[in-house]
Amino acid sequence: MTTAQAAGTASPVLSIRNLAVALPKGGDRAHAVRGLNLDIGPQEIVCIVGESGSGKSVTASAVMGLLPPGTLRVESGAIELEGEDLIAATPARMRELRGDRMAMIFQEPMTALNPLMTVGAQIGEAIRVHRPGLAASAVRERVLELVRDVRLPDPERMIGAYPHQMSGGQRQRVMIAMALALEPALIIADEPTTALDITTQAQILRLLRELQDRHHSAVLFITHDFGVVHDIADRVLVMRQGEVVEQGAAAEVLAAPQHPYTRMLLDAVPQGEVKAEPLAAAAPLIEIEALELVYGGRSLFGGGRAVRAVDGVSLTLGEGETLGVVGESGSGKSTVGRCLTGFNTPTGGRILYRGRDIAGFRGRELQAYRRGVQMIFQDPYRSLNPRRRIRDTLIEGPLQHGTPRAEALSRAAGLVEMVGLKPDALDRYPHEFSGGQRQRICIARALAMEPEVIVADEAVSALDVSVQAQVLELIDDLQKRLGFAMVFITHDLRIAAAISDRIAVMQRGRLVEYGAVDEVFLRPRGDYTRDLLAAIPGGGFARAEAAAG
Amino acid sequence: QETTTLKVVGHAALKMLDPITTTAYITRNHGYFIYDTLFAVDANFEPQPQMVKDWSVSDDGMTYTFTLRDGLAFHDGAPVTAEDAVASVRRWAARDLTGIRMMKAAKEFVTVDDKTFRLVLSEPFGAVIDALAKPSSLVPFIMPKRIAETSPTEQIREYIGSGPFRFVADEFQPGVKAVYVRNEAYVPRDEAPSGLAGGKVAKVDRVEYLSFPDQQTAANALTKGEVDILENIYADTVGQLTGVDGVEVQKLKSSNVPTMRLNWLQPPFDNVKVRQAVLHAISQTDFMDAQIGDPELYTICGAMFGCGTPLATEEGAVQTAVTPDFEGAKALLKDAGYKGEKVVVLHPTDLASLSAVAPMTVQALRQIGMNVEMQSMDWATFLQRRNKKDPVDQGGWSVAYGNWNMLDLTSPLSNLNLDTRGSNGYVGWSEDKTLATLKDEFAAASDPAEKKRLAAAIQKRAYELVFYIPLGTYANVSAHRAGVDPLIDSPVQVYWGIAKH
Amino acid sequence: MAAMSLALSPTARRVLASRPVLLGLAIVALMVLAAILAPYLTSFDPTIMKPRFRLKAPDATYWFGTDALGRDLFSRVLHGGQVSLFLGLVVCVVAVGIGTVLGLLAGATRLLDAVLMRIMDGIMAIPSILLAVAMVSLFGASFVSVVIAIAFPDIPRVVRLVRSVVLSVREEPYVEAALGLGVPRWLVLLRHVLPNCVAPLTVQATYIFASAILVEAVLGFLGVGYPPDVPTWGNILAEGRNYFQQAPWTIFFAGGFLAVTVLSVNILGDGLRDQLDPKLAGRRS
Amino acid sequence: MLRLIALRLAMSVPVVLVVVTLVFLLVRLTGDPATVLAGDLASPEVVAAITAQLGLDKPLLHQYGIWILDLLRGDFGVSIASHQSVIGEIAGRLEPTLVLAAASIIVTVALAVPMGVIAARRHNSWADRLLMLFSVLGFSIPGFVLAYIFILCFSLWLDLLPVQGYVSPFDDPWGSLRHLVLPTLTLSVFFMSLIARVARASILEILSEDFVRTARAKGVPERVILWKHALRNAAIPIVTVIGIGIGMLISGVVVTESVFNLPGVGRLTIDAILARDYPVVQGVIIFFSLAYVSVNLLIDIAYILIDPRIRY
Ligand SMILES: Nc1ncnc2c1ncn2[C@@H]1O[C@H](COP(=O)(O)OP(=O)(O)OP(=O)(O)O)[C@@H](O)[C@H]1O
Ligand SMILES: Nc1ncnc2c1ncn2[C@@H]1O[C@H](COP(=O)(O)OP(=O)(O)OP(=O)(O)O)[C@@H](O)[C@H]1O
Ligand SMILES: [Mg+2]
Ligand SMILES: [Mg+2]
Repeated sequence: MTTAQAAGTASPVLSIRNLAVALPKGGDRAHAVRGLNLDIGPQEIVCIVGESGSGKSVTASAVMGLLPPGTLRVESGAIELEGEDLIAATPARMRELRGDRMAMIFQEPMTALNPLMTVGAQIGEAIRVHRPGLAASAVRERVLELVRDVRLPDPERMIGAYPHQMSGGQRQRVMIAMALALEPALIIADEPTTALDITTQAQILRLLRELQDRHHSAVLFITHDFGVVHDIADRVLVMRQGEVVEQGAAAEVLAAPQHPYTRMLLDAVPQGEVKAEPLAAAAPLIEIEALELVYGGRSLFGGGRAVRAVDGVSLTLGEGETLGVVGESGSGKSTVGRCLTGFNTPTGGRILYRGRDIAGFRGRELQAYRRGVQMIFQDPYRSLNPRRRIRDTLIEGPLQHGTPRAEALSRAAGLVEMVGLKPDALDRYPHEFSGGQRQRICIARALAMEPEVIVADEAVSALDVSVQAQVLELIDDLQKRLGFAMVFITHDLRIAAAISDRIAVMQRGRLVEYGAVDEVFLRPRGDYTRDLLAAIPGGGFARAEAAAG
Repeated sequence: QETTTLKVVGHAALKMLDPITTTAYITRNHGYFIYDTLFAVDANFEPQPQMVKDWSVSDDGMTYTFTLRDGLAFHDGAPVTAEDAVASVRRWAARDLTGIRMMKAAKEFVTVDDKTFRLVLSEPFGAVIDALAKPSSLVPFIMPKRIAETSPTEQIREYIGSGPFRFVADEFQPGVKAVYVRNEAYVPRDEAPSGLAGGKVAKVDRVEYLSFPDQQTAANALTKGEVDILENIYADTVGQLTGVDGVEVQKLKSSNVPTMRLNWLQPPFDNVKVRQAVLHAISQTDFMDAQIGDPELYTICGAMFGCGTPLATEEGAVQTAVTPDFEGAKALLKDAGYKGEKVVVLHPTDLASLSAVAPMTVQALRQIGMNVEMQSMDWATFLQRRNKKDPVDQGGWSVAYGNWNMLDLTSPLSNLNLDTRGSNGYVGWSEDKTLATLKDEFAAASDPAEKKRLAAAIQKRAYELVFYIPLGTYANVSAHRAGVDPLIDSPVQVYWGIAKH
Repeated sequence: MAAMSLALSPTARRVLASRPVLLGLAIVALMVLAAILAPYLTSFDPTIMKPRFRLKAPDATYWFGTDALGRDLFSRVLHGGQVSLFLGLVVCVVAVGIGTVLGLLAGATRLLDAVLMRIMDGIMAIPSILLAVAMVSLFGASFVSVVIAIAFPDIPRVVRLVRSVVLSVREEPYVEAALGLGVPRWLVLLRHVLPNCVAPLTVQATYIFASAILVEAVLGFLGVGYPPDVPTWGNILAEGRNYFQQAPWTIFFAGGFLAVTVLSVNILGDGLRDQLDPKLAGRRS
Repeated sequence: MLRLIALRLAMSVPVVLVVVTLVFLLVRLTGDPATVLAGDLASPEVVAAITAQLGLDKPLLHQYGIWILDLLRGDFGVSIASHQSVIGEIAGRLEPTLVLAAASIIVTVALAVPMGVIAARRHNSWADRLLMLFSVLGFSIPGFVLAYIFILCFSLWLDLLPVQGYVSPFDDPWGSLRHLVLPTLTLSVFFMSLIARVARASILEILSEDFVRTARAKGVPERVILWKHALRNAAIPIVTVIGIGIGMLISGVVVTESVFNLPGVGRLTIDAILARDYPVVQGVIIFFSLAYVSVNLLIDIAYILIDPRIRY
């Protein structure tokens, strides 16, 4: 099967034929990637999408020649960069090509930069390595130019900054500048925006597109977000289990997916429809009044570094109601949740539970409150003790609150079933589950306490779209059956819209907009909310608005 | 002309410089560098005048008159006067047992003129000259009066004597190095050196008296010629250094006697029969083999006043048999009604010269069926523990040790092991009226034959009651580079008369 | 296979499959065996002195020769293993035990943390040998005092280690989750935090074990070690050092046993670290 | 930076106080130096007199109070044995210890870090195993045994170096060097194994970091990755272990000074402990704890220089 040449007559920058990468024994499957064919022409952006573990990153590493030695190896197939066979190339030749003719942008801007080198030095390094003859001043000039190119503010100062002094978005720009340094023919971007909040993500995508136009690079873009595909891809490749299940022009695939798997993925994308049922007037369960939390500043020597994480936030949560809290990273969403669950003690304002200030709770009352307010954590893997079986995790809470062991066990069994897992799950350890399954276990753990309120902090952010959809459905279903109230913290506005009765939008610790979900999303009053909505990849609420209108 | 420097490794670390406030042998050796004495014992342990030119004793033996030699001067240039001598002897006599006895017998101790002083006794005391010639801890060294007037419990701060070497205070590093230079003004006696007596001629310009924390290193340093003399080497090292090119091993006149003391205050050793059982269970040969090894270096000898000394006798000794009399010991134990009371043996661990005696004792006592516990500790703790009179379960002890230069045992008066004062006396707290009387008689006696007879009686009694058990006598050994004269034949290692070629 | 996987966690299985770990374990086991069986393997009492047979070179009767007191060195070295290995073990248990408790406390309570860590800093500020010498001087040389003297300076290091683990783990979501379930703090500490300390502590323990044996030897060298009549490798070395040029066997065998043991325990520790540290383990080729 | 130093010094006050108290208790409980001072053959009266004269018959708390007050006035007291001022005695013994420690640290770091780097680079190769075996071996032999072996080989057999002693580098640099070689080697071998192993482990860890992958993706040669990216990032644990090592070095110094007869502080302390010369013990340990505090301060400063993220 040959790929259609979207860019017409020009010979492809990258051409992969029948690539197979073997996994070591005992891996998920025999091959990380099998039978992969791909051509990217100049100036073309090709997206690879697919669920987690489908082989996207392995493909990219294979091209770069950066497969972990000894673990993964190219079993067969051919990779050609501008006509040059990369598989046969010597390590020295690969090193010459890397950074010069092909470059890679990594997913994690936080860890992909050397923390001890200034970003200027890191951008310049690629140039110095490949153009050893270039004068230092020329390198500096080029670095400055690149920094300007990726729109980093104050380039002169920026090149002397260390990674930790920059925001995630800025770091990702540095990565891009690094990749562009020598105007490579091919840029591979492996989920370059997954870790960023949506406004930043939108900026980065725009920038990438723009730069690619100017530098004529071919781009291989890996993502699992169809919104992103919609925004930038010329062509798209859908992978599953190491194999390509569908590829074609982006518009075509999005509009008329052929393969059932593609269809399933597309269906799972939250469409941004607001919750259907109208908001019933519920009795207030928890009232947050002028909540304020300042981190730091109290320590003996650490004066002057206080962070005002939450600043005068007032919210109400009615019985059985779902409150969505949205806002960009660092806006204080989690902190609000942590105050609610009692992990953090507010430095100002108060939280009323059924009209009574929780700050005054002691002993039994506190126990009862804690039991009634349960948290589902962002990272399902890390919120389960890896050394304990699921059963022990599920019965720990009830036992603590005096439930007899037999009853706790039977309840655990029921819950496991309720969240859609098999009973044998009880005997297994967390690492023996997939991410989605682990998230279900966390939900079960919270439910085991029969709480009145569940605080879900980014409960589905770590999951890929298909799993995300399942978990959201489950939560919705359980809430209907059990009637708990929920605070749902997320930065994904589409998800918030789908699940919430009310929405609170936060920015820099403050509450900037608060109201019923349809009001906030369909008729946003604040600029910030409007920005957020506009930044949603894939056109945001276009369809939703159409539906509502 | 080049200065000749003799590098001597002392047998211990020299830190305390006042030879009167401590009985440490290293401080005594330091004293012999810089101080002179009124009398000194010769190679045959006979007292000879040293700083004293003439002396006389009245016919009744109650008045001693001494005249100092001419030309004696302290290192600060001041001449040595009778006043200095009297003050120095007084300070010494406040600390030394023999001295205390002598001063108790004295009525008057005064200067007559610049060079002459007089001692008048109120009761007979036959050992005046022996006391003034006392060669070992504590030695009546002569210092300037102003220094000798320091309280006898307080250390002196200025180290000035009239001896053949001067102390270089600036170069003193406590525990590391002391430096002495030749005292050009010293006027030696005309006689040839013999023991600690005779002409003390400093033949090198400078002596560096060093301390090495590790004997093995000292031996290696001598082998490589980095030092000239090792004052004292352990028996272990003798084998290593014998036959090494450029090194000569020298068996010294000076010898040591390890001793065993039993605690008389606590069971089971408050019972004389049990003490006798221990005496029978001991074989000096075993102890010497274990501690010294080389039969060339040790002598089996039961003399409580030192083998080869004027008062030496074998009277009453049992432990000199080659094999111990375990049967006799067991019989004695049975006789004594020993009921398995615990015996605590104190074991000093950081003193190589005593390392084997405690394990050896334990082995012997277990042989005769005693219930023995060995407790190990460093030397400082050992010294403190040894002072405890409590029962063994409350931090007390049953068996302890000492290691004596033979010089300190030679007289029944200076031999601390024969202390008869019970719980007020020397550790072990032995008490016996008969022996005390015998000692008094000895102190009063001046006729050598009479002294010898009394000494034998004392030893016999002491063995009967088991005051202490000498565990054998071993020669001290030193080693030096081939180009250096051997140490002179003296019971204390001294460094006059040694030239470096 | 199923039974196997029930009995051993995957980590344990991986650890046991590693060659350095196996090698280290094997040698240590051999040493332990030799020490335990010492009474049956030797024909002489290790403490009986026969001064007349001192410093005999190794021969058919005295396999490792005799020392300066005429004691059989083969017997002493083997019996010495009993004491030295046991000492290492006890020091290890004491230091790790006390250190873990204190470390947990320090990591869990802010106030105690400040006080405890200052004290630990204080102890760390004193060179451990000096501390050990002072302690043996204080309590006299006995098994207990030597154990205390060697273990005591190790405690702060364990405390620091445990505390750092606690500090990093106590922010872990699963710890917070347990607290959120209303599980009391101390129970969370034991149930959820402590197990995280096991891997680093295992490595630290091998290190303490090895160094305890060495420190004991050094104390012997300084004359304040274990009671010298009791054979330990340290004592044999310390006593033999004055003869090592004339009678090398006095230190050769004890030194060899000690070195091989410490070596294998260290190899074991390094192996464990490589295996227990997921980042390093992932790099196995 | 100044703030850091001030902060550190403030924090060291309780540390020193803890040390001081601990040492006081330890030393005073071991009892009285009078018996040692008077000597083996002293009669009991003399011992009692000396005890009284040293003020050791007073209650412990009283003695503690006096001593703390003296300390606050900067008076460390006078050695019971030698009657020299404690400060003077420590000062007189400082040079050999400092010179030896400095030489050992330099030699160790200069050898151990490259060893660790090479072992990490050739992870699981023979070179790695050999280097690690060697470094563990250094850890397995008691220091004094190693020292004797060195002396036997290099001094007695090969006749290359002196057996013992200290020569000040200010008097005779060449002689000083010759005298330093063996003690330094003895100390370093032990210390080296510690650092090499930590260096290896932390570099291995760094090599699996994402930014190393980034550097590779830029085409940076492995050599540069190793020495520039990895080593610098591994420097914090390495520096930390060097700090710990310096603490342990002091312990090693005690033995080394004994075997090579160097008149240093370590030996002084052991002698003082054994003689119960408590003013010296106390003084010397306060000195050590101050040294410890300053080393830690230096290490903190090193952290700041190495890692721009660390701020105080
Ligand atoms: N170093 C490795 N060792 C063993 N297996 C690996 C390694 N790296 C990847 N794999 C396996 O290869 C397969 C493909 O992984 P890959 O990282 O390409 O997934 P992905 O599509 O990038 O997923 P994600 O969206 O989660 O990043 C997976 O089954 C994974 O477990
Ligand atoms: N323990 C802490 N100490 C100091 N500052 C903190 C702490 N936790 C959070 N902050 C700061 O408080 C602010 C709010 O953090 P919070 O975690 O509530 O944000 P968030 O909205 O949940 O962000 P995200 O979407 O990234 O999870 C941020 O500036 C953060 O840096
Ligand atoms: Mg990936
Ligand atoms: Mg958050």
